[in-house]
Amino acid sequence: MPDGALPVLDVKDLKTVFKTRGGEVHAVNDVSFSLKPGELLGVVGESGSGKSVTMMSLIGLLPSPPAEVRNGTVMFDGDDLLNVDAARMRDIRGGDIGFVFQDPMTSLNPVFTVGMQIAEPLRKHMGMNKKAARARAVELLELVGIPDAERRLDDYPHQFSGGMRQRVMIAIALACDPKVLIADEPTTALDVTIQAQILELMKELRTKLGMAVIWITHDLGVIAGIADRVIVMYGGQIVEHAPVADLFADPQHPYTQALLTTIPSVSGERSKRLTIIEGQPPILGAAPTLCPFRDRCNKRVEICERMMPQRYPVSGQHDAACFHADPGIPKEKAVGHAG
Amino acid sequence: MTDATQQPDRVRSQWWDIWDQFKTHRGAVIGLGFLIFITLFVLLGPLLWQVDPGKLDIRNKDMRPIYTILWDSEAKVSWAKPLGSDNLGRDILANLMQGGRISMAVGWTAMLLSVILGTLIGVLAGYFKRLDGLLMRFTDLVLALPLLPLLLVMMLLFRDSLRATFGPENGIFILIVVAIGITSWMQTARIVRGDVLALKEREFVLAARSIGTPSRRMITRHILPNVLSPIMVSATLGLATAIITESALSFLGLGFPSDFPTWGKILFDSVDRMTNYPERVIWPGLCISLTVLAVNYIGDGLRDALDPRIRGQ
Amino acid sequence: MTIKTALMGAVASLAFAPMAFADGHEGERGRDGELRIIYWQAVSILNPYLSSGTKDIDASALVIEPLGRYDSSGNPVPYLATEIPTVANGGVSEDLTSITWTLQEGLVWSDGTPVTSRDVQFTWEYCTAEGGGCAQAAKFEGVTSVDIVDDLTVTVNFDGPTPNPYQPFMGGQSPIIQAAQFADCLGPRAPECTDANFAPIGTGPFVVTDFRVNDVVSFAANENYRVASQPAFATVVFKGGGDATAAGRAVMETGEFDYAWNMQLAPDVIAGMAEGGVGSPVSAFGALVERIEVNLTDPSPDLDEGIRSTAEAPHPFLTDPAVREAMSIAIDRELLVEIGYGQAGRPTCNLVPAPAIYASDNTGCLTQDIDRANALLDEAGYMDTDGDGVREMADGTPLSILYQTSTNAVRQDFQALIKEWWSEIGIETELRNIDAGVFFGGDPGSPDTFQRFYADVEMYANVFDGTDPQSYLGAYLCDKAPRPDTQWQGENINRFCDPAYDALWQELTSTGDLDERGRIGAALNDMLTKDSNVIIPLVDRGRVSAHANSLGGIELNVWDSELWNIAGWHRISE
Amino acid sequence: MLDDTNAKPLVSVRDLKMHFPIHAGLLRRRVGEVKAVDGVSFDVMEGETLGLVGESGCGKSTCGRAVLRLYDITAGEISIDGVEIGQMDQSRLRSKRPTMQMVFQDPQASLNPRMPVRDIIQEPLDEHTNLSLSEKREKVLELMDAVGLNRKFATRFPHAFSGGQRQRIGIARALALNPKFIVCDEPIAALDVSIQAQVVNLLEDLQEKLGLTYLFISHDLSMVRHIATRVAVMYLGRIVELAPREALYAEPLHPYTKALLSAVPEPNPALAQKQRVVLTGDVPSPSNPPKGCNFCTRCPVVQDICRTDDPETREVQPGRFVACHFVTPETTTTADPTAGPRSQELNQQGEET
Amino acid sequence: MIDAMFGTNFADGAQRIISFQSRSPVFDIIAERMPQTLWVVGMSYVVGVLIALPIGIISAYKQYSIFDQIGTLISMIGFSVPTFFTGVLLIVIFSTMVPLDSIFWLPSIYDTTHEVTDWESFKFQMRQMAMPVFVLALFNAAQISRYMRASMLDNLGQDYVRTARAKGMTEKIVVLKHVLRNSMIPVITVIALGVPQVFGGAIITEQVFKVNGLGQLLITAIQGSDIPMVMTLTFMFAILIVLFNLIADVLYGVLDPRIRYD
Repeated sequence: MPDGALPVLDVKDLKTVFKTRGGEVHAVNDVSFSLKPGELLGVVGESGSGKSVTMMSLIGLLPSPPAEVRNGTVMFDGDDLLNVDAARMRDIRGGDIGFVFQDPMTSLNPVFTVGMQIAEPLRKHMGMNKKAARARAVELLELVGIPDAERRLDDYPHQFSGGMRQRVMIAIALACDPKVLIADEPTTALDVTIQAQILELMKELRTKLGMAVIWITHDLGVIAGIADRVIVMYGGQIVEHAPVADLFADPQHPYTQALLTTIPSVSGERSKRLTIIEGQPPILGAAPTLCPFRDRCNKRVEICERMMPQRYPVSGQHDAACFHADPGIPKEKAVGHAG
Repeated sequence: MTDATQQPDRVRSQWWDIWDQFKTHRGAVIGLGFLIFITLFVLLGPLLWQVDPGKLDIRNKDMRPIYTILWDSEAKVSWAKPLGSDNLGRDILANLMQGGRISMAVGWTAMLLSVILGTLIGVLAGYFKRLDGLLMRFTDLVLALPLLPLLLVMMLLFRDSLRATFGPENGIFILIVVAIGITSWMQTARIVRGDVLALKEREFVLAARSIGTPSRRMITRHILPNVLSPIMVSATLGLATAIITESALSFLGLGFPSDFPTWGKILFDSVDRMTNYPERVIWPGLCISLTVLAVNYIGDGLRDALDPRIRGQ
Repeated sequence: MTIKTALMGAVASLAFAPMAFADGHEGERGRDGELRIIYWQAVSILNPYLSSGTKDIDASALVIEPLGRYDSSGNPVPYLATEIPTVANGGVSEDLTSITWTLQEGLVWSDGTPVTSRDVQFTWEYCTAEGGGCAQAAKFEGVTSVDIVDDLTVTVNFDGPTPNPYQPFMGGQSPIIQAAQFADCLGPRAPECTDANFAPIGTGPFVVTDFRVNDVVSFAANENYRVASQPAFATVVFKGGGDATAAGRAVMETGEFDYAWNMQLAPDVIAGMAEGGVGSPVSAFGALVERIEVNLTDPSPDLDEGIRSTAEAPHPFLTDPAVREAMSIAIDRELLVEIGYGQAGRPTCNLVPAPAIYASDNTGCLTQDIDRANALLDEAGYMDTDGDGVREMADGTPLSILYQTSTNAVRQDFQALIKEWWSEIGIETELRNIDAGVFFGGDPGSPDTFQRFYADVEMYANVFDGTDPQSYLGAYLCDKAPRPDTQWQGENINRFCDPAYDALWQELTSTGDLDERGRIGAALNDMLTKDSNVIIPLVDRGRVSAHANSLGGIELNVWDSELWNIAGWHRISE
Repeated sequence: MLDDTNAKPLVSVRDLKMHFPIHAGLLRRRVGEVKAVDGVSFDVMEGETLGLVGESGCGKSTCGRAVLRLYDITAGEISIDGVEIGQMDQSRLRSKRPTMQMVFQDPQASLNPRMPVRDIIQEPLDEHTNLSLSEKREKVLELMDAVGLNRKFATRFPHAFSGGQRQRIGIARALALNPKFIVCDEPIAALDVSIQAQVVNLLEDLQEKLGLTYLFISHDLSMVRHIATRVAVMYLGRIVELAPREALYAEPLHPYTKALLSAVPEPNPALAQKQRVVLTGDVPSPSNPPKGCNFCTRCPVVQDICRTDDPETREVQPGRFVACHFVTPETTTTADPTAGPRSQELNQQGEET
Repeated sequence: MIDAMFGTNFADGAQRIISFQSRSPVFDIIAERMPQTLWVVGMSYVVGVLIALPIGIISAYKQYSIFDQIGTLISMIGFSVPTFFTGVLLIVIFSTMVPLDSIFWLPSIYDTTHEVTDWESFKFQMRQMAMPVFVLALFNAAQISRYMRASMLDNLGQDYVRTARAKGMTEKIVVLKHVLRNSMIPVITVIALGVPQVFGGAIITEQVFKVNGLGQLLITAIQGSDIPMVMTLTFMFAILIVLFNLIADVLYGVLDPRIRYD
């Protein structure tokens, strides 16, 4: 991973709020990260941790109202995506940034043929005519490993199996040679054997096409096998960020640590009893002022009740939002940092 | 956490949540307000305005509403007849109240009847596979029947026996209510059946079956409460339809006897004099339209409020 | 224009009635384009022998004509005949048992064939054929034969002295039909001749060009019509359906139609429409009486079918003359007129208010007298024993009645008023109104026809055709009562049965002297009204129709079809 | 069937078949059937947890429901606690319901949204006991304690709870009648990772305390490895392999089991070095299963015989049953290194109950 | 014409159902009435649908906006005001108050014999249809726009809409192509199921404007106890309902590729 390369996507202090009857819900709080060309960034978190909302905020796919992106910058290709006009945003969506969603069953329009749905972005972004788009669609289907692509182009989504549908989704996302592919839990709805197929496909495509990928998942196992770098999200915030090997070898945030121990494994030692994280995930509400994990944290200290931890660097690319992460800084001094 | 001394909270019924959501639908709240107002108007109005709606007062016929004086100082008005009187001197305000009572009574009872019938058939068809085909064909059959001949035949067949049993006014009331009720349940039945079929596949029904809950309690405890929202929505629509249908029956001369005012009839009777006495069509027309409008808005609000997807937001 | 001036116009036109044909308006046939007539009841057939509906009789009057008609004063005028036969001119035999008609020379049917006495004879055969269900059979009652004298002369023989021989072939109800066209339509086959029934060949001013059942009839001027300059209109559109209000509006407010029939609307409504300025109401008084008929039999639904409303079950209290009298004098007829008809009506106590010689000088009911009505009921022993405001019979049966009529705004207003008055004398009234189509439809299967009379009292209007009330009064004979075995047909809907009445009526049928007939007629009238109050007359109704102000030649005729002189109608420029 | 003589079967299923008819066309004619479960046999020993794993659509949930007779089964025998219930009619079955209960997959869908928690948990008591209302209420509160729910929440409605708490409600309901046998149908599939462990631990605690027997249905192989004593692997309506847990995970015998295990992503990068067996293609439709061995369309070691002959299920090692033409007792007689500790552990579990 | 029609029929000796009331073959009368019913009621249905669809689409897309509120209000008024009132009101305004020579004047009585032969007669046909069609269209539009709105709302929340947006499609394509196509599936069947009602006529409106169509035919037949006519009409109506149920089913299959009847 070339450290020096300019990031294709640079997110700073992103903040997304949902306006509801019960007041504002701060779903994403000051999230910052960057994505370098060709790398695969894994984003891990439980449901409600804000991982999907973050990605949707980037390219303006959240319905507004109720969602509102409050703050921050998203630099892509020289533009701040939060400030571009709607037409430019549409050019980027589907053109420069491809998207794969969780449920291939509902994410494809049931009444149009697969061929038409693949051709749509081609005709819009690449200006292809019908024939060219169709030819390219066949290529794409072959690329994602759908046999008999030419014939299957005229099939409707329901005629495909779940795994095949997800391949179609990937084909759509890849249609215009995007610089960035955002995959939002692309394998969650699939069976393990199919998931394995998709993961293999992704690896293959990355080496072939070389685009940057953001891979959102709740499954640490998937991340371990595919990602270069990992972001762990909890309660709308990034709690830890590390290269994949570092994360598994030396997790810094108590949440990451707990998460790793709580998952049983098919191989390795079988523990007699699972370690558990007590309590429930936080219910998002007003802007947080304290560490969202502190209620469930077994390493909670007095300062956690007073102020919000920053993302403290651990090593080169590894940082964690926990006061324990940087023992070098006295807690009193940390107070000074917050504000 | 497991402190035995802790006692459960008071049941905060989810109806409060529904009410909270309902409150956010402005149209529905205004609609509810109007419905309450109009209900009070027809129920309590006659207590305050004690004029016999059937009382003829020929000397004071064709009075204009009191507000006419504002632009026509020569208009025949009187505080004794605030909304004027008709061509036989009957007080229009009193008639509106009395007519409203009957229209609302017809609306509510016919709606209840059709909703009960529709729910019963829908639930039975949805829940018991054996009955499904039969009941749904029956529903299609009734849908295929032209309603008007059916109503006419019913009127002819049952009018006298009902009149003998329940008296003239109640007899015709029952007849009209039943006629409207049994010709408007089909939509409810179809919707309910669809929902019951979907509910049957829900895991909590399966869970109840794993407990061994018998069908009767399964329906009352698990099915019915969960098809309540489509039922309530079709109920609000049914109320509106019943009021309209009753006025259409009046138009076709199949409604209540001539001395039995309903909004629809007052409106119909006044259409002839619409140009000279516009108030006589405007007031009953407004009553019908606003009531139906209110009820429809309430239906809209209820649908949103009862939809957990929307409520969850 | 207010109703008052309209009526004055009508009165004025009455004065010029004899000049109808001498109207100065002349010109070539068809010069005035289209005439548009609206009847709020739609025409279902153009054969008056198969339908008794006024709409059907009136519409067929455009096509087929009788030998003679009554003019707007009730005098007979010849149509197809050369003159009205009388004893004086020798047309009627001295013993009053036959009448001889002579057809005009050179008359042709619209298909060009000549009209002969055979057609007249055939018409009689047609209506009296076995199984034909002729609706006008009463017209031919007592006719033993119709003999052809020569091609243009025909003699009608009666079974006895017939002082009023102007029944057959007179008036809109018994026009002459073409023998050739209806030859195969005798008896049971009559209804099958759809083409003939829908487009009869006639002698009238118009021929049918298009007939749409219960909707619209289109006519064109008859090229063979006997008056060269008539009709003034080339075509007629005869539209049906809807209600009186809409018809009135179409003529008087929007001007879409030229003539609308039977504006039975409240006077203020008509006046309001006339303000539209494009049309005016026109009215004339005849013998049309709005009345309440009292059912002398028990219509209670508790009784079995077959007994209910038949002579086998006398009415519990309406059989008591005192009750009926009380009901009659409790009514304020002046007020009814004011509310319902205005100047197009006048209060009456008679069933036969006209012509003058038959009219009884009966005015006793004209003043409302609630007190006397109450006194009558007290005397007769109907007291309010339970204090609910309703009197009871000795056995506790309340004086509670069902009051039925056809659906019509004016009638419903009447119902409301009368209900109120009756409640003042302790009689409780339930109102019911039935669609006119059903009420007057005469369907034996329907419980809602006026003949079936499944009510205690019912209100409607009726009139007799022509100027002689004999058969009209004959309706109240014992055996004319509708019963299950007559398929509920019959005119004596009260089920009135008085041997004295029957005897007196027989006397009328054999009396030729006009004054004597007048006396007997008035006596019969009084037996039904003043003496027994079986019939409670309310209002002598003028007939009201509406016509466009640009339509000339209208002469409203209450003694015959309203469209009797349509050949002379024409467009006037205002 | 097991080499372990201490345990006797509580539930015994023989040749269970559950076929659903397919209706199609304008006239809704029956055009075929989905063979969701097609001849499944297994025993569940008293006090043990039998894991039933497989991919979606393999019929594992249907199987679990059929065992509890939530469906009228097509064929087969089911005996629970010595009573044959396979063909028993639903009204007679009612009296057997208290012994067998179920925990459902979707804690949202399995709770009636219109009933407060108290009534949900109380429903089985209403149906099967004659307790007074106050006794029932008390019992409900006890159950809530047992599954770790705050008593205060008894009157709340399900939507006010998080997923994990809802699953606890479902478990409390299943426990209300002191059942012996509970079918857990993917009880953790809809839960967040951090909550899954809580529920699994709770289930284990309850088993220990109340001597429960579980049929644990899941697609999560790692969790099954944790909780189950023995594991049955299903593919397309059949059990392809049934074996004690350690043996199965250490050395899967059926080609499908091998592929399945290798497909599971390993969160520990240190262990994730092995070569993956990636299966090609998709699971065939259960309405039209392939001829011969069900797995023949995807099997990496498929041979001609697989496409014609249906392999029978054989006990290839003591307690290990495999349905594959190429796994025979001869091919697997090598001593299993984990066999020793396994049977020992089983014994321990047996004693614990 | 009548002669020819009836003459040949009788010459054939064919069995005919004869109306009690008018003594003429039932089917001929029905055939006579069909054109005006189809013109007026059918046209009002078409107009109603054409009004309803855009209202439904925009109302759903801009849920709770001013447009939505007004659309809802209008559709509810259309649904709740009796047609005998709106009809007469229109007549009073457009036939009575508007002067006869104005271009806004509209005839209050429908001419059933009018035949469209040229532009002028076509214009007249349009004028005389205007009021009844408007009254009925308002009523039809009210119901169908409600369905359309609900169906659009259902589909706007679907995942594939997000996919379409993620592909960079414009809102126009997202709504008018992706969402609309899916939303139309249930609405089309609702529309198809409503068609038999067209043949049933609109009794009240027909009566108000004297469009003597099938509805008026039915009611006069009932009032006249014309049993052959009532039975024929009822039977015809029942067959149409069955037929359109079938058509709706087939349409569903055609529109929704997930359902195929083979």
